[in-house]
Amino acid sequence: MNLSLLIIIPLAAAIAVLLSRNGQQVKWISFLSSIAQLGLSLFLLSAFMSERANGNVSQMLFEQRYSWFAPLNIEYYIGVDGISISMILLTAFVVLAGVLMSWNIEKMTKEFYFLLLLLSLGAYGFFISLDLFTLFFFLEIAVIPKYLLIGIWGSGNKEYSANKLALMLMGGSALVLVGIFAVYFMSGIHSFDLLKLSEAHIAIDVQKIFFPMLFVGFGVFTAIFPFHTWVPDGHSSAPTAGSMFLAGISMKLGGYGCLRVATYLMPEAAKEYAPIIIILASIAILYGAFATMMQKDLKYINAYSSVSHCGFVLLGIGMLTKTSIEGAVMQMVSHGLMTALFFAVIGMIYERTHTRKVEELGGLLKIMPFVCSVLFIVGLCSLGLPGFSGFVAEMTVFMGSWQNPEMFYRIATIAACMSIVVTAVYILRAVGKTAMGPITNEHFLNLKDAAWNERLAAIVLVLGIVAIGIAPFWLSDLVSPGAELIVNKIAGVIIY
Amino acid sequence: MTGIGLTHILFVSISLFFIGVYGFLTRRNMIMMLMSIELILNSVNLNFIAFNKYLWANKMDGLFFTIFIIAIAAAEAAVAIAIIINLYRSHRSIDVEDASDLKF
Amino acid sequence: MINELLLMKSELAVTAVIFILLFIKISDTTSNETVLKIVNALLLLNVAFGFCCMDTTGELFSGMFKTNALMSFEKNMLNIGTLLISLLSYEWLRNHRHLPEFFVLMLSSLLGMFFMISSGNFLIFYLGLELSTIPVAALCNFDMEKKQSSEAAMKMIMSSAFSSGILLFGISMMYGTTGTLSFAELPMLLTGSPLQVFSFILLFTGFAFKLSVVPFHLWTADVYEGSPVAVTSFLSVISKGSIVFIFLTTLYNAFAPMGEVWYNLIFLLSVATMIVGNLFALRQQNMKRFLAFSSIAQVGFILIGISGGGQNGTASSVYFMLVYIFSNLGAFGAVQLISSFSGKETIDSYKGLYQTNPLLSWVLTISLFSLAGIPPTAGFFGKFFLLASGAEKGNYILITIAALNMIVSLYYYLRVVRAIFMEKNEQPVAAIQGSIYEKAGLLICVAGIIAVGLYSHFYEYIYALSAF
Amino acid sequence: MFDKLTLSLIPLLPLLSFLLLGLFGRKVFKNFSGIIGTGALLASAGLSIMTAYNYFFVSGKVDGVYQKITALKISWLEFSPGVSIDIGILLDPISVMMLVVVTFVSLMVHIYSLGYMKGEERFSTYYAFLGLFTFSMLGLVMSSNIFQIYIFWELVGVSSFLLIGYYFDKPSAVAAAKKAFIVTRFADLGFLIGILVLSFNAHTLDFETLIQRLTDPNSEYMRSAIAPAFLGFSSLTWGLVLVFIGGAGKSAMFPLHIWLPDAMEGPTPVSALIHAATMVVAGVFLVGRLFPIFAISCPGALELVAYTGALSALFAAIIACTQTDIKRVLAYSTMSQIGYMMFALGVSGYGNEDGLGYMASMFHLFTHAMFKALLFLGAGAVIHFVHSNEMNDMGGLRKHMPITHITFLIACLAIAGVPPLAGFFSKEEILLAAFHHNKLIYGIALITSGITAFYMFRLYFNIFWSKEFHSHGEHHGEGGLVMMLPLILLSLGAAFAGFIPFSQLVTSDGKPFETVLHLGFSVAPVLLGLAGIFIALRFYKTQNDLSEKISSSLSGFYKSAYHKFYIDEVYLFITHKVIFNLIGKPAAWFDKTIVDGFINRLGSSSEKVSDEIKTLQSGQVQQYAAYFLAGAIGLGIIFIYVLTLK
Repeated sequence: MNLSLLIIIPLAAAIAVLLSRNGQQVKWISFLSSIAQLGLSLFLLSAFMSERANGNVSQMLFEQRYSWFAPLNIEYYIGVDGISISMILLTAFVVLAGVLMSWNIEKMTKEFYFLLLLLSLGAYGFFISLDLFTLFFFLEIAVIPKYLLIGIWGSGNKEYSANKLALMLMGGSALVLVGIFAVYFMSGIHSFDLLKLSEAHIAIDVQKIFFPMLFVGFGVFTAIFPFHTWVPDGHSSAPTAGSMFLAGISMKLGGYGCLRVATYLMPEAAKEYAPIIIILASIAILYGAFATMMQKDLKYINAYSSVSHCGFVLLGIGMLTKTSIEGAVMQMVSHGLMTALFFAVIGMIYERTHTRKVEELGGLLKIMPFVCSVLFIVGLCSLGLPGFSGFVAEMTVFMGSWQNPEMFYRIATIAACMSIVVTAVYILRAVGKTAMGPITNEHFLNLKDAAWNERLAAIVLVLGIVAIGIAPFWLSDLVSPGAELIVNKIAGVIIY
Repeated sequence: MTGIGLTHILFVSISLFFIGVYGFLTRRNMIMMLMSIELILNSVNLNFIAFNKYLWANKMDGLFFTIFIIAIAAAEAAVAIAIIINLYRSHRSIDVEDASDLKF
Repeated sequence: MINELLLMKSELAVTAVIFILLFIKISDTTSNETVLKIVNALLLLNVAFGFCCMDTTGELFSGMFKTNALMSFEKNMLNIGTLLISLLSYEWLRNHRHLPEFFVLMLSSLLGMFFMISSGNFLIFYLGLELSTIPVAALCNFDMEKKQSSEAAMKMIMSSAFSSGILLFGISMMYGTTGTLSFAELPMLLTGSPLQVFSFILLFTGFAFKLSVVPFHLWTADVYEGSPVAVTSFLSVISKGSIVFIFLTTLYNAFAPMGEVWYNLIFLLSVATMIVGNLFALRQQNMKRFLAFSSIAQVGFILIGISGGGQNGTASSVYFMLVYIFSNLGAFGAVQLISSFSGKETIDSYKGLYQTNPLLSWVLTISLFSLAGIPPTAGFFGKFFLLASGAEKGNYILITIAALNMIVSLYYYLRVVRAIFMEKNEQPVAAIQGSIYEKAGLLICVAGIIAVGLYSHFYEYIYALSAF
Repeated sequence: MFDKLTLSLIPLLPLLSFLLLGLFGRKVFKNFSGIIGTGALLASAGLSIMTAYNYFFVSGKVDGVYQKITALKISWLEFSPGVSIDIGILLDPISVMMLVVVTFVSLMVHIYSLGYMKGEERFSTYYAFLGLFTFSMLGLVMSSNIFQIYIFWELVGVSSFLLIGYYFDKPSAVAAAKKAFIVTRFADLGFLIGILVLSFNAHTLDFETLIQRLTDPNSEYMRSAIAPAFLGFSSLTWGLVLVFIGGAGKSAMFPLHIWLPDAMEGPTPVSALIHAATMVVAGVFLVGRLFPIFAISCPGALELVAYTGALSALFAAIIACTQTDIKRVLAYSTMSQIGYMMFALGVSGYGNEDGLGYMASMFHLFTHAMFKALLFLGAGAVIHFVHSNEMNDMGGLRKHMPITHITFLIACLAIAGVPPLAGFFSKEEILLAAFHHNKLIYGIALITSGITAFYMFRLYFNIFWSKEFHSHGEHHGEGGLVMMLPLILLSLGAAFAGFIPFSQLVTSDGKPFETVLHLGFSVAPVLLGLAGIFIALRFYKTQNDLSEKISSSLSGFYKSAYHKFYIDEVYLFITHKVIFNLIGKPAAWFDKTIVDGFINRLGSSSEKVSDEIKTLQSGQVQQYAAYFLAGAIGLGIIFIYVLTLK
């Protein structure tokens, strides 16, 4: 299994897109490449599982290592464990759906798909990197396409949103950059190799300074409170596929980074700062949920709910138990699929009705049963209904969080649990008003249900959601060795 | 009195330097500013020669440097004056404050 | 004999080109197009020649002139930059009355830089510096009929004369306290007395002036804005590059004993430079002025790299200059093209550019992203290595400030990108048909921006050279 | 023994029907959807009855004790070693009994709906949802794992949501569906935290292990669980109370009952299935499932159960007397009867005769399912006939709908506790248990039973007697065989279910015991019931103003009962005024102004600074030189000063 294919395929497709002559070619190239990506990641999954079944217990599989910038010990070093594979799968699903959802883009089609592919390249690269430099490289690659996607194809106050997004994310990555340097120099081994660094000892005082930098830096990507404000604006202005990528993939870069880089490399500090992380996460969860309740625009609703849902990721990481970290990863996957689907549905509705205001919508179930059924599914997934991925992930986080017996952790967990009620309130309000009730506008009656590409996109994502929701054990088996490793590292830590 | 020492010369040269600087900062006529620069350069020349004579008499570095400075100052002045003439063509003035369109 | 000549091969080659141009000027019958053809061919030859016998190491004139592989490489970089400028200014030069003089002046300045880079003595250094500065001042005036051009030239010559006065004063003090002008002898004689520190600071301001380090940067924007684009790009890329190179040599070798002083000095000044440069760049409308301030901010980053010291410091700074040549010339090239075809230089007039000139827009965008340090462009790698070099000293405050400044700088680079891609315009710049020269120039820039970063051998090569 | 496949098929058949109808119903099956759904359910019901027979009479009893049999266990999601969600099938008396109840009532509803829902546009969707509900409910009762029960708990919630909101273009239906979901969700929060608490203390999620660990006073788990944890209560108490809150929400106990009356917006067969016979008793089932822990380890929590149940029973009965919408009357009646079941559990002890309340509760659950489903289906037939839910639009229907009339009467008598109908037996056991345990509750129960008889017959007389029925336009009979068959079958159940020897089958510890009917004890409740019926007869058999007189003499009380004691208004106040205005809006405002404002301010202030300092660049070359010089000298001073300080 050659992991580099995950980068090569989008890259080749992106170049092919640039060279192609018309929009039709562009779309099909992107479509085929995203199918290939999905196929490849599924193959990767099976290859990984069979390797593990054959007793290969090394931490990372399918490693590749080439020297790159030898003077600084920078390497192109990639490899995967269960956590990365789950993220890769997520990316592949969202990319395919995103490509399908953009089928009707008329304006600058070529550029649009080029940027989409570039974004997916960044995400894949990020998830497979085991070298901090490579990882950072891919992290930043994924920023600018978002800016352009929002700024060019967006709607509403798009320039402002695009700017805000790009700057805040860059701000995050600037902090990450400093953190990476600190790790590189302070670990005493002058290497960006993640695995080597995890064995090197970084002095606790150093960790105390740079852990927050790394964590907040990555946290910005995953909407850590109070650096979440790019989320609502960015999502609401982005084109459908942009929002899908943004929420489905991009926000996960942050969570993954918090886990794989910040927490893994600086366990002492992670333990030290855990209460703060938990407080921030709980705030994000509840406050995001309450803020969602007040939103009137479907995209804002989903954006704020993303803030709330991503809070679970941070909560899971902050709780530092194996189960909670497992839950955090599951939540990342789950939320990625779910929110991508949600944005896809909102896109479908908006494309037809030309409004996203909840008050202006109503009774669409009668007119577009497919779209609204998907809306129901995604709504139910979002409020954590069993059978869908959201439930599994949230419950794992809760179970993991509850394993910390102190009162503080308990209260935080209960606060987080409370969000399931608030979530129900706003989801039902939005979904109920949109799909059910009387039809609010007569011209809605002439609207058509989803087209083939939209159906396919939705089905792909629903399949993902349901696959986790019905059979979570494969995901948890996939993720848990990685989570265990991190937790073992933390468990070995003595607080001075 | 034991004759003129290094200190005296340095005093002169530094005075010259600051006179030059003062002139450069306050004169509005560009030619005057150029002349102020000459003053600065001359103070440097004085420095070099004085140091060479009093402190490092066995090396000729300072002297050579002075010669080069004089030569280059001439070249500089030539180009500067050419530029000022050109400026005069467009601005009809060689007042430095009139040439301040480019700002902020 | 041959060996000694070989040591000076870059200088000699440039001198040869200058003489050929002088002859052309005298004959004065050839058309501009032909001259440009000849010049570009010569410059290309010059670049090619530069890559022969690169690893010659040695000294001439009892240590006043010295060279090694790194210096040859640096000179080659400047050669490439000059070639690019010549290619990119084709349209502007084609109609210029004093075409040969332009090249004579530019190449003289280049010659001065070569001497400066290779200098082993304050005297040669001073000569090189002046030789590189004075012709540029004349070049600034090359848009003869424009008021701004002569103003820019005046500011350039006045400021640089003043600055070299201060610099010389510093040198004289340094001479007075140590008794030597040779870089090689200096380290042994430095005692760190206050007078020496002060004279060092005066000397430092000379470099700082040429590098446009805050607060010695004030001439930069005005001169950049008023000068023709070709000169601006020469100033901001080639001239700056040469100063960075000699700065590295002097600081690391001649002033090594004063490490602490210059480290702190650079720390202070780089912070000020980044912040002020960025803040000024935020609200610029004129592209040239905008790029001027952005290049000031870039200098702040270069200073960080320099502050690291050692092989890393040299390698990262030189590497960044290589990246910077391509990125900045890419940006200036696009600006040049637009300016010479439509006369528009403001950011507002770039609105809707993508609709009419998609390729040019991409070139400009990629160059700007490279300047901003966004992967996969080379700028990302360049900045990363600069900061890595700086971080080696463990001064994370500096690194953090730098990293945060990158956000501000991204903001204003994105302003241009936004204008190009997102904003609408009733009358966008008309479609531009550049000549083969300009296309080649831009292509080289883009190829450089992509390849220099991703292909790690460039860096590794420079790193190996930096061992000197 | 028990075949895994057979057992799994019981829930899976309805699921299959859901998937088939949900995916292809509209296009492929259309009107056959009903047949498919009903067929699946028929098979499922057959399998359940087989299983029940097998369990109760063939292989369930070992050594005279009904065993808990874990017939299936698949690890679904492992949290940490020992703590995992297993999807399994647990057979014990109550789950087997519930299997029968659920499949039987569901089958009745399926059949009934063939007639009732005929011609609906989303006919197949309706059956799909019924399938989903039945699947979830069956999964719930068969759960072997407390988290599994939570999963299906949520699933029945959502099926209920979907079915209440079936008429989705009616805003009231949508609102009711949302309300039902959100209120129960709120309660589920308690359940979830309860699960967390219990599982943390017991290190397991498996019911059997959980019960075993938390009832053994010597286990280390128990010791940690009963240590005071928070506000002076032990974590065990907290866990159980929280779980009970979940149960109370689903079972519409006071004060979480507000969703139930509104839920009547759904199609009437749905109300019969979900909101009368099956889902709403899930809370009772849950408490029953954890009963050993409640009874043995934490009697305090059981007290809470008892009082909540009793209060709800009385409270709902009073409200039921004042409502005019027949379905709402039935809804409050349901709530009241569930209250009965709850407090029956609450007053029960564990094991043998002490467990009388437990047995009675389950018994009542069983009989109640029969007669309440019957009542709803009957009411459905009536509504189908008159196209209205209001009592005032009805009257004198006995001649027009004879079968409905008879079956409805049987059900009313059953619920009123008139011997020898089913309700009599189960209610007697409950009262007996309460009498032995807590006189106050006994008193409440007694009064409630009288009121029950009154409002049921108020309903009955108002529908079938009172005034003459004036038909408007044509009417289409009672609804044909498909609608009448379930009525008849259920009325048989309502009439004769009381003769099932429940104490031989369903007991708290699995050991059968004998119950005897104390005739003397029965006199009071029966008389009270008859009195209720008589009063109703006086008031409502013919049109007269007696009832109005009474209500006006009790005006204040009547009015507040009519307005359901303003509980809804309180909730409305809390949600809208407090949560929306005091939390939601400030949160949104804070986000926009403070958090986002800060970020924006950062941007605008740097622009401002940039504008402020532009005068540095004055365009005067001499000023530049001055700055230059100042810079040089300044740096010189700084560095020399620093050096000399050293």
